[in-house]
Amino acid sequence: MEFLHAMTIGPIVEIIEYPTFFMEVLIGGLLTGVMYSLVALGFVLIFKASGVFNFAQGAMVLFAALTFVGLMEHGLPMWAALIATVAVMIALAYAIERLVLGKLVNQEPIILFMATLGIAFFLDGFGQTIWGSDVKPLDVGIPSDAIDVGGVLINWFDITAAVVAGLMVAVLAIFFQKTRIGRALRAVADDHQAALSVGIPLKTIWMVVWSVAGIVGLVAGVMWGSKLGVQFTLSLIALKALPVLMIGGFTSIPGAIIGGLIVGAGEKVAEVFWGPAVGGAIEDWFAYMLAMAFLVFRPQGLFGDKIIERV
Amino acid sequence: MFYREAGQFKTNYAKDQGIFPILQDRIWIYFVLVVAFVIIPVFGTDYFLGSIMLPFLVLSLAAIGLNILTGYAGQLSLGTGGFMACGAFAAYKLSTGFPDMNIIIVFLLSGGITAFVGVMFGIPSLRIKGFYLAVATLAAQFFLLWLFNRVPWFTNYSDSGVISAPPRAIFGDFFITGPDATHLSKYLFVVTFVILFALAAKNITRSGTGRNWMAIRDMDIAAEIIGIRAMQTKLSAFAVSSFYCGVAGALWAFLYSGSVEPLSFDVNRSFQILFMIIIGGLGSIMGSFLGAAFIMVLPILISSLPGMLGLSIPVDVISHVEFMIMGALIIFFLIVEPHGLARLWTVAKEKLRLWPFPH
Amino acid sequence: PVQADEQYMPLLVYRSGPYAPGGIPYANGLVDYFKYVNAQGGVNGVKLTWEECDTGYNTARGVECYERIKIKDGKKGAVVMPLSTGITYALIERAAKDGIVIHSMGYGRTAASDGTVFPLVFTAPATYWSQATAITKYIGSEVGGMDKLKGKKISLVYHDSAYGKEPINTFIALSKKYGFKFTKHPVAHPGLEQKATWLTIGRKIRPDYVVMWGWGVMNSTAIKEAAAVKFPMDRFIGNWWAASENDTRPPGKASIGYKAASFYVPGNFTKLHADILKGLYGGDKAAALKNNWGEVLYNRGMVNGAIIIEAMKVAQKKFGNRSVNGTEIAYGFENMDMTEERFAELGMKDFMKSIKLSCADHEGTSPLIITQWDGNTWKPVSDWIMPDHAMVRPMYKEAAMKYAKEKGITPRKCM
Amino acid sequence: MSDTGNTLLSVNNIEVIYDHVILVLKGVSLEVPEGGIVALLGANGAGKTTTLKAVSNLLGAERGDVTKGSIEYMGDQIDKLTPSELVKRGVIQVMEGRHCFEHLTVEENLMTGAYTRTDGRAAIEESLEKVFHYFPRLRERSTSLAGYTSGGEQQMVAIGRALMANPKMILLDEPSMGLAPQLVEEIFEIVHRLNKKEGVSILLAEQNAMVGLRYADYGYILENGRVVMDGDGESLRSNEDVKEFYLGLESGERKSFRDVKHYRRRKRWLS
Amino acid sequence: MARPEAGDVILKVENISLSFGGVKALSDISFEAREHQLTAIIGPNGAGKSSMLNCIQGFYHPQEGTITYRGIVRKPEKSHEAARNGIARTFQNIALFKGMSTLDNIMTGRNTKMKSNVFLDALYLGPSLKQELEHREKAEQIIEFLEINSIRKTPVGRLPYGLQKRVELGRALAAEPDVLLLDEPMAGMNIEEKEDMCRFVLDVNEEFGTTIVLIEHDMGVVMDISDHVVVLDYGKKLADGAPDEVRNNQDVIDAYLGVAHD
Ligand SMILES: Nc1ncnc2c1ncn2[C@@H]1O[C@H](COP(=O)(O)OP(=O)(O)OP(=O)(O)O)[C@@H](O)[C@H]1O
Ligand SMILES: Nc1ncnc2c1ncn2[C@@H]1O[C@H](COP(=O)(O)OP(=O)(O)OP(=O)(O)O)[C@@H](O)[C@H]1O
Ligand SMILES: [Mg+2]
Ligand SMILES: [Mg+2]
Repeated sequence: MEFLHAMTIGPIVEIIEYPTFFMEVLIGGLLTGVMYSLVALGFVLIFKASGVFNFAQGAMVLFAALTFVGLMEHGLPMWAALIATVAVMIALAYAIERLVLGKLVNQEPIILFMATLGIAFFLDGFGQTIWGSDVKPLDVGIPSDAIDVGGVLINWFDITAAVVAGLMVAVLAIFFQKTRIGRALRAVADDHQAALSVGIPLKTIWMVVWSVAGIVGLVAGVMWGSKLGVQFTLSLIALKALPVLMIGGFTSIPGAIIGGLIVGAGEKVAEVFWGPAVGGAIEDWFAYMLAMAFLVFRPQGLFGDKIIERV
Repeated sequence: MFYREAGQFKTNYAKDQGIFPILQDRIWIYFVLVVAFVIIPVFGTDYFLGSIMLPFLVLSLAAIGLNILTGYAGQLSLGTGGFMACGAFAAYKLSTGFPDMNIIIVFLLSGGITAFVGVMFGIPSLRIKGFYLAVATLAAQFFLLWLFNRVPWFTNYSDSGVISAPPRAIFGDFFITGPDATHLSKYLFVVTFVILFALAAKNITRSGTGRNWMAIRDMDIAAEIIGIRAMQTKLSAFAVSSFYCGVAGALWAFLYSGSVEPLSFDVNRSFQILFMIIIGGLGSIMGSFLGAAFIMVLPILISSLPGMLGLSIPVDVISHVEFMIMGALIIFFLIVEPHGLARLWTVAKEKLRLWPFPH
Repeated sequence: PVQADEQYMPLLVYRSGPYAPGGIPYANGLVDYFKYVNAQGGVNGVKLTWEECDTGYNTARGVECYERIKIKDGKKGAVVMPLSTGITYALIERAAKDGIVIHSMGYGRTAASDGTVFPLVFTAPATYWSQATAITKYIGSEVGGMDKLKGKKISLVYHDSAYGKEPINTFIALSKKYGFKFTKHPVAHPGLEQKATWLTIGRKIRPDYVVMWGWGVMNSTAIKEAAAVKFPMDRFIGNWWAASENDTRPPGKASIGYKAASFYVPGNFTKLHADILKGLYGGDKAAALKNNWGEVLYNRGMVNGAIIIEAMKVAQKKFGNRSVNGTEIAYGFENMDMTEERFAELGMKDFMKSIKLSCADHEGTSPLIITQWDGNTWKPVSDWIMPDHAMVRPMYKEAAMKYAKEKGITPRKCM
Repeated sequence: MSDTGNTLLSVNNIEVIYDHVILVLKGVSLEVPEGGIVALLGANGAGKTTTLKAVSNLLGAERGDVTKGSIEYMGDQIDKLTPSELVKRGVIQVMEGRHCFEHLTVEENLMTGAYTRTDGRAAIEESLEKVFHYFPRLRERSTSLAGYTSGGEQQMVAIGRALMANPKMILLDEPSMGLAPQLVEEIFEIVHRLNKKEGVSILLAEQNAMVGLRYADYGYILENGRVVMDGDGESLRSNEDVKEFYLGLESGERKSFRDVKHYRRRKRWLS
Repeated sequence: MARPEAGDVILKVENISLSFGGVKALSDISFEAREHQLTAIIGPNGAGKSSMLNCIQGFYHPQEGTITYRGIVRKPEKSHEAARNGIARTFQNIALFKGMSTLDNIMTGRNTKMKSNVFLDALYLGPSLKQELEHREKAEQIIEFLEINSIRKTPVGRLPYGLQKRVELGRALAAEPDVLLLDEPMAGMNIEEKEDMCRFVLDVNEEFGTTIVLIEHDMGVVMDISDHVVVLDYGKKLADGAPDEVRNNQDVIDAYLGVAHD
């Protein structure tokens, strides 16, 4: 009985009774969701442009952030480190194309997925070999104090993240929908061989996409890194991005943001108001369950490309 | 030249339907059996039996389970860890709740319980496909682990949520769990168990059930149109697969680790098993073993190699290099043969068949 | 020519993976101490040799590591430090069978402090349960007496694993005893996201004190999030695994004032530190710092080494100045009496209080201290606090008996 | 060779192996003159597609490899070029089995064909108009996802897409497959017109020998990875074997499919 | 062997309309197919032929109209029901199970006749083995019939197109259907192969009396082997009748055949 109450009426009453607290949780959740979106974006980019589910995205986030702080620790000024890191990510994209993807053209998605796993392994080892496994604090000057808006605490840091993510989504969405390269990218995702046959240079395309994904990874890495310090664990935030992808759809850039908002708000509200009744720490599976519920109604996510079923 | 089926005629379908219709394959299998039951037990050290063979076999079993679901029925899943945990905890509850129950029955029942749970989580697969499904099965992974972590009943209210296997013998004094069980007895039990189950899996996959799975995998719409019931088929794949994973989880907890916390079956385990079947070969029982060897044994080999060679390389360097080599090897093998080690093996056989001619 | 006697130490460490930032300084401290001992001529002439194996803080890998390195070149290790609660749980049975001692210093299975059921496991100088009582005592002293705890609110934020769950039952018992309100908040591995947790704690429950049983990235994230909800740092107390520079540096100035428990005084002020610096690094502080010299977790490795070597020396007194095996070093542990003077002799004056163990008591009665981060270093801010052993000992007994029953072990008799 | 002069494409004795073990082409040579239409005929699995892919360098994507021989286009070795570079040089392949980009609309599909072009938006628009003019059905369906269009519509998209590249040479793989008879005629008319008016050379792999040979200047017959016969369109059409096996004619008359016999004469060139 | 006499109407399509969003794939189509007869559906590309087949088979559910099969009105049901009721089909874009061998593909065609029990299958003994052998026998007959013995164990993905089409036919035949729906079975084949295919189709029809509904663009084939032709044009029915009637219908010539040729 008590349990039922805690699951049903209790949380509702609480929400109504303390609306500011609810708002705080909601806003906090939405802003956290945006942070997830930053990571999810990298996945979407690569999936949309090559049909590859890039398991290495987390590793790329980590690697980019590590390189960035590592260079700063070696005395480079921030802007120089940033440029150098971008260069490194482009070089990485080049290497990945040359050594891995270029040799696996036209393979099934799961094989490419596995190959990106190989990349992830390699990057994890490589990054740590070069930069070590210590925690590296990162401060790029984003203010982290909280401001009080009508009794609701909002963090400057989160707001910055939201703005950054919003900008990136806008730019990338336009790039994909409106430009020639964007169209070519989507073509590649559908059919590697046909794309080759009409003269789309797969190599260049993949280079571009992986570079962009690397740079998006760098942004995500810098944001998360300034939040948590740069360390190995950073690669695990990829797991938080997956339900976002599911809800938004693997192929939709705006979907990554909206999915992030839904996941963030959903999991935080659930954790805060429903979690205590069942012992807490429900946010992880809650995000996935929520995503699954969405998928049952829309198997391609909210904004994902239609799954074409024809005979 | 060495590998020719020419001249081996089958006079009836029953013979042609045999598991290993070709003589060379049969010889190879006898060889494997001799190695498994004679050579390894006689010459294997405790370390080799207990720390290489045991986990290798148990994970192979889990890989077979996942291969049934993903490789044969085409349902990509990342819930393996959760299902293994389910098996482990079910076995723990059963064996502590009914101390007199034979441990083999316990394992089979915990597999059955996991099969049920698997079917529950398989239901969304009727709508959700591909990578979406893979990510959706993570819901099972996280939920199950959370459940075992959160509900103290599953761990008999232990302080830290760790379960540990009670000592059990399969008959008389032949202990396979607990402090009195030797590595050898554990090994013999597991190897028998795994071989029997691999055989069963092979049988299922080459019969009607297996064909239905593969049909759904290769083209689900067409499969339905030719009369295969998608729901039944997918759910049966989830059931059988989870059964295998559940049993593997129970074996892992009881025979290999001896004591586990839910974290032993976290999402990394799920990924690990998935990697095994991809690198080993989707839709191949033998590939499950090869993949398990590759993903589980190889890193150990890489990391103990410097020690064996007497080189003193700092462990962190070894770990990092281990990661890098694993990554590179995965990519290398995929480029050489995207369809896994099992296919590499078949291609090699095909070459042998043509030998000494190149084509 | 007789081959020189050597004492082999299998070392389960982790220098890679998500928890590497914590594992590295510990391992460095431990190994530095061994090197230092060897430089001093070994343990009564017995040189130490060791082999590291990287567990990655992963239980399965840890077990494999243990099996791989427990014996090397025919020499079996006498003692192993699993350095993870999960691995400790998994090794207790194996090591007992192999006759190898487990020294889980400040982690592991608390109930194993009962020497009658776990003859080969040692938890000295203190367990999580003891630590929980000591932290509660500290809070009591902060609020003006244990009786003032009544009606107060204490929340526990914990790593959702065997490790993090260990102190829960103790806290529940404590809350009953002192009448404070206790809430617990699990954080799932690895703990990158804790906003919900901290909104609940900081904005809803608003406890008087928060205690944290965290590890790895979870700690710094918690500090950052606590600051974001403006929870006062000086009422936020970590356990000794949430007490290092790794946890306080990434959040920057947000972590100033954060407190944590310890069983030794932080800092690099001891003679031993100086000797290591001189002996191993040629007195170059810069070089040594790169190896985490003097950091909190480095010191933990160092002191762990010291305790083991002390146990070995005690054993040598009885069995002769040679390498010892598991049961012999177990004898050494059980008859250990590391007084403050003894620590001073070892170059660790004012570093730690005494450790004295017995056949039945494998934990000892060492007091703890609360430390605080001032933005640059950790500083002690309390007196030595004796855990409430009277309260936890019966709990050990009960848990150990339950284990013995499950496993069919007959507890041995201790004189 | 027929009327036109220079050799545009020449394939010299190539061998192709799939997966390192399956030998498919066992020494195929052929030539396409500038401004000519050359047909490649042959049964299923003879290696027509493989030959075309070898030329357009798409084999890599199928784990196939040209292990012997050489391929020259306008006098240059082109074995090492990427498909994209080839398209830039004016060689484009229409793949067998449609291969549309399912998630792109029909119009977007067509636009991808213009990827390598650098002659400006207006010129591309013009080509698009031209394609819509050839295939009015595509204009009607221009905004729907290609994945939902019918088989024949997809085939039109595939051909139209290649036209968008403004090619000098098209490798056409079974253009008639799945198309209605009227449309087959139309397509071949279009091909013919491209060839005559715009001087596009065509290498055509076709099962429908009847139409194929009608439009081709020259033909090769491929069996089991070898060229077994070649000649100009007319001479092939009058060859007895070709008549029987590829045109379905028996003593000048088309046999009825209802009366097909249950035994078969061996092909003369195989014996 | 003589062709079986035309029987009763086995399939009756009445006023079917089907649209996808804005696209009207079929509007108000009616026709009948008689038992043991060979009905051909022809029409330009995108006319809705495949959609028609999909409706009959139950993969698409028409918005309006009814389809009566053996006197029973088909309800919108799961697509696997049709196969169990004796309707089998092949697909325009080959839909074989690429990872499986020819034999296995044909064996899956028999799934409606088999009972699968995981536990028995795991043992591969007793009833399971017996059933397996029985059906293997049937499958071998089909393999024999279609003359694909040599590729029995080859994974179908590696087969050339024409053989794949043949295997697909084999899979449909394995279900021993009463009605066989063939969607462009001869596309992409040369004359020789078309001849073979025609022979198989006719033999099936003759030997088992199977009713056949066939979509084909090769007019030679259609006119030669079908008893009855239905012509669709952009969703509408243009003509319906015996081959010769249709061939000379001016509308059909304009919309579809173009210049009369054969
Ligand atoms: N990727 C591949 N891997 C292995 N074998 C292949 C591959 N592609 C084609 N083959 C084989 O090569 C041979 C020639 O195939 P190809 O597709 O070139 O024939 P085709 O003449 O175009 O036939 P069709 O008329 O069916 O299109 C066939 O036997 C086929 O099975
Ligand atoms: N699932 C669907 N969604 C949207 N449109 C569809 C769908 N299926 C068919 N169509 C449309 O319906 C029309 C008829 O398609 P259908 O496949 O039946 O044509 P068809 O007569 O078989 O043509 P073809 O001879 O080219 O195969 C086409 O314009 C096609 O784009
Ligand atoms: Mg072809
Ligand atoms: Mg069609």
